Amino acid sequence: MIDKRVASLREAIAGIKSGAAVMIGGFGSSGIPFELIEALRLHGADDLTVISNNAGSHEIGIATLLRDRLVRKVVCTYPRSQGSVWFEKLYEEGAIELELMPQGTFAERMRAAGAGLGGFFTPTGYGTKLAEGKETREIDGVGYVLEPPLKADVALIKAHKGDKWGNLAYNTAGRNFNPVMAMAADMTIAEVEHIVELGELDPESVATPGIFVDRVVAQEGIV
Amino acid sequence: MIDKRVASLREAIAGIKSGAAVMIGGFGSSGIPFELIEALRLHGADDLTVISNNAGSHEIGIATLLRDRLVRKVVCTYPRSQGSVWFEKLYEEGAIELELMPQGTFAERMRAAGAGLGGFFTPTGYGTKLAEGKETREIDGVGYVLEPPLKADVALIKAHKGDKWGNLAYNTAGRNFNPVMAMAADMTIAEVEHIVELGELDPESVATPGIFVDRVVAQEGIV
Amino acid sequence: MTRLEPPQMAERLAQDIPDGSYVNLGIGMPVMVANYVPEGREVIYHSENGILGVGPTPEPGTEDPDLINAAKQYVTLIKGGCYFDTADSFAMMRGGHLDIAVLGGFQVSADGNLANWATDNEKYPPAVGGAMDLSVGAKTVYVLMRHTTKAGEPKILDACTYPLTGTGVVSRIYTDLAVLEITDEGPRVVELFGDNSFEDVQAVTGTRLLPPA
Amino acid sequence: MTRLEPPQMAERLAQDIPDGSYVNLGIGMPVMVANYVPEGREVIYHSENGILGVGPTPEPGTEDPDLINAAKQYVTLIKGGCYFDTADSFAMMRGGHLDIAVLGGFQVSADGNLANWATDNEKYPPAVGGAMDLSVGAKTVYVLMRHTTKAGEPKILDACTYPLTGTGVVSRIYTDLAVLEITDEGPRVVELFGDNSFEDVQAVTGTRLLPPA
Repeated sequence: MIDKRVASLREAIAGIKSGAAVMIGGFGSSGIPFELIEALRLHGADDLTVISNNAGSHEIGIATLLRDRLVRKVVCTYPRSQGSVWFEKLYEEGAIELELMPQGTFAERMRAAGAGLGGFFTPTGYGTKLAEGKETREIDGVGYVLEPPLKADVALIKAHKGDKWGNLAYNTAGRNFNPVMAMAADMTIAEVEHIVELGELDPESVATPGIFVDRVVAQEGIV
Repeated sequence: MIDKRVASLREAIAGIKSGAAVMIGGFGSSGIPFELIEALRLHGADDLTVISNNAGSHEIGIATLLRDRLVRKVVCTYPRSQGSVWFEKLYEEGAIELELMPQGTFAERMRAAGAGLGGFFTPTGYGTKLAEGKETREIDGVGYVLEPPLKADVALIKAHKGDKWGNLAYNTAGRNFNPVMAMAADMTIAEVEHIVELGELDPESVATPGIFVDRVVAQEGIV
Repeated sequence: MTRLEPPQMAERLAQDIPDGSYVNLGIGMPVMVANYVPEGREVIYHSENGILGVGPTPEPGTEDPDLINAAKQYVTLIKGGCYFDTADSFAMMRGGHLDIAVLGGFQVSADGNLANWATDNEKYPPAVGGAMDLSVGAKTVYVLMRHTTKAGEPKILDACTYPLTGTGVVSRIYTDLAVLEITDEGPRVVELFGDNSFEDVQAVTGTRLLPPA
Repeated sequence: MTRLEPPQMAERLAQDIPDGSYVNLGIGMPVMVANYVPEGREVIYHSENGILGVGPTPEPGTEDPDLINAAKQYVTLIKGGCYFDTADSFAMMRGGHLDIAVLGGFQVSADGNLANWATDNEKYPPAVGGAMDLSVGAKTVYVLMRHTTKAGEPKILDACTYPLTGTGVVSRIYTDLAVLEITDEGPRVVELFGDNSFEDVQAVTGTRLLPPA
């Protein structure tokens, strides 16, 4: 029997260790697993590496992990959103490490990890500061940068609907980084608005097949 | 106004030149643009490079292009299907060139072309005959082969439904190589079972966004 | 000297968006371009978070919390639009499928290098987002920016002093003073606004310009 | 000597497919394994043409012409199954997400190399399909093949003589005579069928075997 549903957010994030690399889906406020993030904050693990497009803003989501000083390093593309005061404060203090990369490279590195590739040549960033120290190559007159896969121990993702096999469907632009992160982590935990019966999801619009998901939890309304 | 519909198969394949590299979607008999292939056969272009998973079987589809000796080279993963008599005959005669690669490498090379990547390292084929002459590299103890992107002049693909902007939805496993081919060719021509009104396709299950498609044609029942 | 305001700058650029284009509008001034594309032209807007067919701002109360654009503003989806994930969205960008990207700029060099993601302030945390991917990926890159900084320093230069976004990527620059095209010989003025003279514009530019052909 | 027939070989292997596994069954003998997985185990079958949750053969007259498996036979989709394109399907395979791939084999070497896609007949056109991706990608690769060729030649060898599919990829070999596990020290016999002795099996094997532990 395959049943990936877990009964609570606490159970959903059980086992995440201090020092873990944690991918967190979402873009801006869209497709963010806010409840899993809150559960992670209460869970007690620290020294985390957070891999997410943004670095949180105001006093919600990833910003609360930063505020509580649970994060050692942020891997992202755009840490400086409006209201990203906690990131800015810690950065100024030198209390947080930042690995910055172009957004397409970020997504593609995670896809490469999920797809078992050893790396890829991208034209993005060639000739810029973000390619410094990286292997480059000219192919047919175009400059490319070699980028390695980007993996994580855990991915916290957010979907609209999920079933007990872990199949996920998203709402509009809430998809964003969630499907690639689901592929790229050793353990993928999905927060969903609705758990539905097996067979209820249209097999043509399952954007994350269950094989990539380890745990599915319904929102509890905690944030 | 964006209207990619064309009125006939003949118009759909207009402009394909002798010597062109033509991707053809489908796997086995699933998701194959049979009518576009027939139109291409009647069109008159020869010396073609056909890029497709299989090399046709019996007297239908790609096999008819081979039979009429319109194809100089086949790029594929599995030319030897049941009944692939024309491919076998031409191969034995030395009348056709074959470039063979693993199926995942084939799909990924087309995706790389569509995604603007310069190449990727894959573990598939490492240490085998299909990696001979290719650049290899060991990364974290695993052997990888560097594979370049695979482009084409034209892609002939098959979808279930399409609209005038070229958005496509597929039927069950008819998707297969069609979406990556749509990305990887300079001109993508889609044969669809049904042309539907704009907005009729579910925006969550458009597997090929219209941006990748140049022409859409409804089946005429010619094969 | 004639200096267009941002809406007028956006309006001028919008005239050069052809019917049937697939377009990505960067955060800031570029998003204003959508308001001025001449009627009768069908343009499909892409947003890098996974939307093709971005529509106007929703009516208050009808916002879909997940449906935002790259600037994190609520948007809608037009009929014929669709959704995809970020990897697919950047494949679309990097793979050369978008016709036009309109980007803001800190600096543009004579040979079309763009700097628009970081200044030389080391203390301020850098952020890059999708700018680099757009600059190398779109078939045509238009930069929409003021001709000079607030302090009057030129932004069109022999070489950028700020960190680069992409090299040799810019086709045209639409400023508050003029429209310039990057050619193999350097930037050429193709249009002067109001009564601006070539010399006026040259005087506030940090590289030698070519006069209108 | 006891020689299992293909259905019995498939049945034996099926006992080692755990509940909850994601499994890809290769063309030929491997697809028979699905018929023998013990009741009560939920196993999800993957087909490389873009299906997760492959179900049984459809009732005559209900076939969906697009819904075929990798062997190009009509199949169905089970409740909870889904579809994707080939690039995603092979990402799934290559990325190590499948628990088990069951493949046929021409030859397996003592160190787990697999040859199953081409012989040394140069005139016959080669075909590889998804075999190489499966062999490197699945967490565990089981090979299901007869112990010897029809001519009685050993297929388990010091080194493969046919072109390789993958190197060091095989975990276990299920033959008509025995079950063998590839260990760091070489192939170990873990089960002998019927009254087969270790010596019987060693006699038709082209490399030194380790006896059951």
